[in-house]
Amino acid sequence: MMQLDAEKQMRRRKRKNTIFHILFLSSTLFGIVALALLLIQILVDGLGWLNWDFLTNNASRKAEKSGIKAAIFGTLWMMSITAPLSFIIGVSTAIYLEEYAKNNWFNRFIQTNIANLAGVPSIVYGLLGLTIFVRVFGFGKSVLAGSLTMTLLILPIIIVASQEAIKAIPGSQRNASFALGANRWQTILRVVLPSALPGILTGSILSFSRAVGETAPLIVVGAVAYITTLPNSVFDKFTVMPIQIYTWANLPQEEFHNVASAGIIVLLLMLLTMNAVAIFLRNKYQKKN
Amino acid sequence: MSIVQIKDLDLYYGDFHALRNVSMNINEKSITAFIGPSGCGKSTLLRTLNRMNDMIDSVKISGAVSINDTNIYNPTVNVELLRKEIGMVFQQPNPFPKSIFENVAYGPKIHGIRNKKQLDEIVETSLRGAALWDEVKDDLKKSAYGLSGGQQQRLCIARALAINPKILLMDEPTSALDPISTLKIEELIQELKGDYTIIIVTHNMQQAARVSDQTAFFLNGEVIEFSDTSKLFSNPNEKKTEDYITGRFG
Amino acid sequence: MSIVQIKDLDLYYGDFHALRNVSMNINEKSITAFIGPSGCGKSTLLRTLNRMNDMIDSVKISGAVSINDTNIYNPTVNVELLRKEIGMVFQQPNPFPKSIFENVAYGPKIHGIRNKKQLDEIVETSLRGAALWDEVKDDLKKSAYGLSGGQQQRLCIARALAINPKILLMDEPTSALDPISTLKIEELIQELKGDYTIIIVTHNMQQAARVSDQTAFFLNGEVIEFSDTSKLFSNPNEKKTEDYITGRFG
Amino acid sequence: GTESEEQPANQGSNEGNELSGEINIDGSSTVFPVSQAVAEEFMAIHDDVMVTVNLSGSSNGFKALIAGEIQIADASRQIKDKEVDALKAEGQEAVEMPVAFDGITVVINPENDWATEMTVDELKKIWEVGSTVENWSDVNPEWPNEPIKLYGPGTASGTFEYFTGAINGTKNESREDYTPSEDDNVLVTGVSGDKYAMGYFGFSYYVENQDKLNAVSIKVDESAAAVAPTVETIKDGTYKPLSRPIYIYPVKSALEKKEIQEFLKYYMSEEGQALAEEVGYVALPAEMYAENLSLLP
Amino acid sequence: MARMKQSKNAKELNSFMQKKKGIYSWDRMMPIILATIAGISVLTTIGIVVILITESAGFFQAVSITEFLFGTQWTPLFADPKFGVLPLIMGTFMITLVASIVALPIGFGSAIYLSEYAPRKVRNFIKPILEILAGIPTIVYGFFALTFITPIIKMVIPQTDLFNALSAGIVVGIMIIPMISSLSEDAMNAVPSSLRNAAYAMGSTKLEVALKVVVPASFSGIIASFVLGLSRAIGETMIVTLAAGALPNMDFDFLKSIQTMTAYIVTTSQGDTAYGSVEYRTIYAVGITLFVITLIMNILAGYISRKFREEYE
Ligand SMILES: Nc1ncnc2c1ncn2[C@@H]1O[C@H](COP(=O)(O)OP(=O)(O)OP(=O)(O)O)[C@@H](O)[C@H]1O
Ligand SMILES: Nc1ncnc2c1ncn2[C@@H]1O[C@H](COP(=O)(O)OP(=O)(O)OP(=O)(O)O)[C@@H](O)[C@H]1O
Ligand SMILES: [Mg+2]
Ligand SMILES: [Mg+2]
Repeated sequence: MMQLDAEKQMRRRKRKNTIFHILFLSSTLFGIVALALLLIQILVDGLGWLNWDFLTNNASRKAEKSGIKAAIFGTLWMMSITAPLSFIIGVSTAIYLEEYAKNNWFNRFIQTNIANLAGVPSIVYGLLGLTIFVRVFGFGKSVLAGSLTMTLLILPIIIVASQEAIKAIPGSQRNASFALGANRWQTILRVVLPSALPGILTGSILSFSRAVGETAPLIVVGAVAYITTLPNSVFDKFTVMPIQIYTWANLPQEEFHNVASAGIIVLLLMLLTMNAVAIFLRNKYQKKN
Repeated sequence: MSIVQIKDLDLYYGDFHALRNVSMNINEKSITAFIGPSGCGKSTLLRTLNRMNDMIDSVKISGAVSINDTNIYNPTVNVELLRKEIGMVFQQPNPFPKSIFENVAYGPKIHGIRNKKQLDEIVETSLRGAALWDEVKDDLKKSAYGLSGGQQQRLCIARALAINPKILLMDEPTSALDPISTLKIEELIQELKGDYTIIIVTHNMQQAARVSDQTAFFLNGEVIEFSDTSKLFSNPNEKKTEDYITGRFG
Repeated sequence: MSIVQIKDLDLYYGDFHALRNVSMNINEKSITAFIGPSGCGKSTLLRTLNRMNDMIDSVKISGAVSINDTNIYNPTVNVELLRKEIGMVFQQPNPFPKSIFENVAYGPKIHGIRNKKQLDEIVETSLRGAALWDEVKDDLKKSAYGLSGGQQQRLCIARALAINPKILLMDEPTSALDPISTLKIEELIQELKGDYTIIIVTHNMQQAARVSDQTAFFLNGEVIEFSDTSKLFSNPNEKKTEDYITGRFG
Repeated sequence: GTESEEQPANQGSNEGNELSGEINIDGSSTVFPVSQAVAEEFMAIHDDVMVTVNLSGSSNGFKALIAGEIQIADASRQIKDKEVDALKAEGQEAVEMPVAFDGITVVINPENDWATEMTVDELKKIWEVGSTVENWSDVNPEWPNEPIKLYGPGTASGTFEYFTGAINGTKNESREDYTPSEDDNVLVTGVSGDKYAMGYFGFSYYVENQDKLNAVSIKVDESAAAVAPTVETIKDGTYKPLSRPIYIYPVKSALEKKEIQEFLKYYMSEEGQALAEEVGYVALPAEMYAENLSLLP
Repeated sequence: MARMKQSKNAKELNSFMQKKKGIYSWDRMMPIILATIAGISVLTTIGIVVILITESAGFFQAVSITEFLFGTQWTPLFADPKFGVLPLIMGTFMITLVASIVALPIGFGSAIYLSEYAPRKVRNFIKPILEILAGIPTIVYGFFALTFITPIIKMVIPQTDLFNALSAGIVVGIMIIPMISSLSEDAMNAVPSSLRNAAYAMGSTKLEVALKVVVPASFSGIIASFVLGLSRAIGETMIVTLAAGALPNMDFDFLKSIQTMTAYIVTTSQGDTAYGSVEYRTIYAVGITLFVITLIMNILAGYISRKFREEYE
């Protein structure tokens, strides 16, 4: 009797598990299918336009002469400042909040404030960057002003992700380190950070991807849509890939929409490379129990 | 000669009174065992000796703990150097997610030893001391998480030995070890006594009887009895102690 | 009458041969102890009995493990029901980050018991069984993480008892407990023997001798000797066994 | 831009009149294609001059002009008093130069065979504030009794401002329940996908999508002839009242600079006019360019 | 530096009474340095608030706060302007609602799949793929909504507008899935495996382990990922601008065109209105509203995650 009951109930639980397994798997597949659809659409439109000339030409009013060189270099220049800067500031802030900050109103305020910054629309960062970096600091409409604006924009995501990663490190690890006479900073540097790195990298990659793909705030802080020279220093003018893509997509001519797709392919390749580096790092540091 | 002096120590976790008016002097280069039922405060007292309780926000302490006549709760005390003088092994094995070598070398590195050869030496000595060397000597680069529970705990002991402390606090260091390793560790403890002061929390009364010179029996945060081990086990002053050691307790 | 039959069992972690050709029959409603040095495969074998090794990707198994003459590695076996029949207590206390009550009620709940009164009853019985009731009865809503190490382990035992298993696997269940609680658990184990089959891994040879009916001695993944406990400890067949139990080992 | 001021150093050697320097343009995205095309060809001739063009909108273009960050603002509308005042406050003045016509085109679905010609009054009846037109038949009883789907540019755009002014009589006065989008390509998609849809946007978007859309020929009044938007009708002014000029606004102080003068001359030259037509706009009558050039010192 | 020998033999004086060399050790400096760096985010907020307030001050001189907050019509750029922000808030709310309905369950579901069900190898392969989704420029998503999702919706419900909240909301949801699933998965992954083992040993199915043990233990991380995702949904601009139209209204009809606060800000700031006019200043007034709304949402989320958090150390 009991046995039968138990088996019936077990079958129900198993069925439920199977159903949810399928649901969870479908959720994952949903994202992948969406990605596939997007990619196919982009590849069909853009692949034909993707060639060496496209990579080495500058923008042009003629679709067949258009290229993305200035934008690639602009994005690289921008990310070479934004990525390290936001990483350093973001991880430092996360460490401060998780390892040093006492649970008082001020630190709770910082915490709420950071979560809130993550929700401020990007265009508002554009207005901020324009006022502070372009005008008050006098950096002009330069790589530097754009990079700093982007840094502020993606900072909250890096901070929140890093905090979660740091929180996940068991206290017994810290205790072991303290008991060996390590001070807090040594413990953070040698025990906490190495273990938290995979999580931190995930958050960073997500936010770098965002920085690479953002348009609106950069238009406001003055990345230009059309430029034919590459930056020589951080004080030079620049353009970035999404602005170039956005400009093409807005033109009336059909060919330019395909050129835009080609631009997106290049952008995605750049993201892919970035992700690959991060995944490599993540797997290297992810030593699971 | 006493090296640790505890005087009128009270400790609270928030409202919970975990240590009640504890006073005792611990002799240098001797082995002292803390025994008592689960939850009686043995680990808590042990942690006051290297100020690991600093980490817990809710802890409030009154009274004095002196090492060599210096109150370690004195604000000018350098806690890190204090902890270097006082090694600790925890109840639960807690290796770092690093290689075996890096686990043992962690302490010496923290304290400024960079020389590779010197580190190699320390790692080997410490692992031998913890009776682990033979099992891992070919695999020092392997992650510590690949070791079995017992091996992990021995690694933690090796790690504590590596900073060459003056006092060694051990919180049930052998509770996850097999008898062979336990025996080795016990022997090691005896050997170390020549240079170090050792305080060991244990549930194993035989172990306390075997290794320690003095034993303190705790109950509900109080020291019920603290005397020479032989005396405490053969002829306790207190009825409660007798009940406990004869298993007639509770 | 044997309830568990292990036949020609080999287990690999990747390339590492962790169990070598293990065969043994375990009697119903008896207590069997696994002893042996650290890393010899005791925990590994224990985990094959409720297929917890399924969780580890690198594990490869050959041979058969039968419970009541059914090979539990048969693909049609319902692993969840198998595990409900086989309770397990781990080497390291691993309570859920929930209240004490919720920890114990977890098992009954997932197995379909919703009735509040019935749950209350199970929780109380199980906590009493694990000698924890008196300490926590007023605090059942408190987080399990507020308990001391020993209390946590006893909670885990209570949690295992709550699903009312037929076989109980215990991986050094008392290594984090004080003697009083250990004694209680040992008594409990003796009591449970009337209804349950118990397999216990222990480092404490006295414990094995005290509680078990049969004892298996492991070395490097092999069963060196498996016989009645009294026989094994008084008159072992194998030289290695003798060396180990007399501490003349290694 | 002060940072690349040193660049002239490597010129000077052979020819004194070889140009160098930096010209920064920002403003309306409508004007952007023209300025970009002109910049591209101008730089092909004068490779020491760096021209950058941005498209942050007419307002932001003037804002940047006021802040002194650019020398030329692109605008799809005339400068406003507020902006003139703000420039004045900085001791500056902007010079208005119309550079091309954009013929705002009213478009319908190719399957729509009834409304290929419309009077301004009919358009007004549809688009005016408080319009009660729901179905095509509300405009003309002979037309189908099907709901009109209206598409148009967002209210922040210069096209909206001009269209409402020209058709409804008051700038920015329009019925509110049409479907606006800031992206003209999106409007194209809208109208081309719905038989009963109607919309309006810039001429170039019509030219590029003639296969998907038809343009409505406009009659100024009942008796006038219907005029379809073509390069000719826009240029000679017969396409009324929806062809509007687009502008560039160089700041007066910058006109002193040789490279800016040359750039503007090129902009107004026949090559420049051809470029404007190439990207979908219509060149102005020649005298208007001459007038622009007369403003140069 | 012959190991710590001297300190033991040489003097009985306790070595731990010696001060470290110089009080300016890293350990002392770092909290100060880090706190200073942490201050950057505070400065950012101050900067944003100051800019929004000073720029919108002119607006609130011309338009009363009551009209702004409670008006139900938003037509600031028409000849007869109305400045009621509610339609924009409604639009934002609708998009966020649809996006959450799409992204929260799917992101959460795929996080569970990746962390609890998928073999390690599959997880290591799929996770980065999902993360690429996060990097596709949003303009691509916008056209995807318009040319792929909208036609599908129209096929099912023919009276759907070309621009509609549903399509844009779905695609915003798709865009934030990777953020939610990836960050939630990290949080779940951090739950010690000993807890899973305990649950499995009691005969739990994978589902029970996932929902009753892993999820509660990683609750705060999951909530954090939800909040980040939703913030992104609220702040998203391009998709909404392209696919949801630009028609502020209070109809709460998902098949109709709407306008969100962000879309309004972007289109107006990049439009042709006169710089410095009241119309232009609306973007700051809307900006500050958006800021306050996200602030309230975050305070709520913080409260929820504190309340339900389970510690596992
Ligand atoms: N961080 C803490 N916060 C609150 N209470 C605590 C904390 N740590 C320990 N306690 C409580 O203090 C008491 C003493 O704990 P302690 O860990 O010192 O016991 P113990 O004697 O070491 O026990 P065991 O043998 O089980 O390890 C216990 O009742 C425990 O619940
Ligand atoms: N997941 C794993 N992957 C690889 N090797 C493992 C794994 N788990 C255990 N081992 C190895 O298998 C051997 C047997 O381990 P097991 O945990 O069964 O030992 P044990 O007898 O229980 O030891 P202890 O008394 O220390 O717990 C050890 O050498 C161990 O390093
Ligand atoms: Mg303890
Ligand atoms: Mg084991």
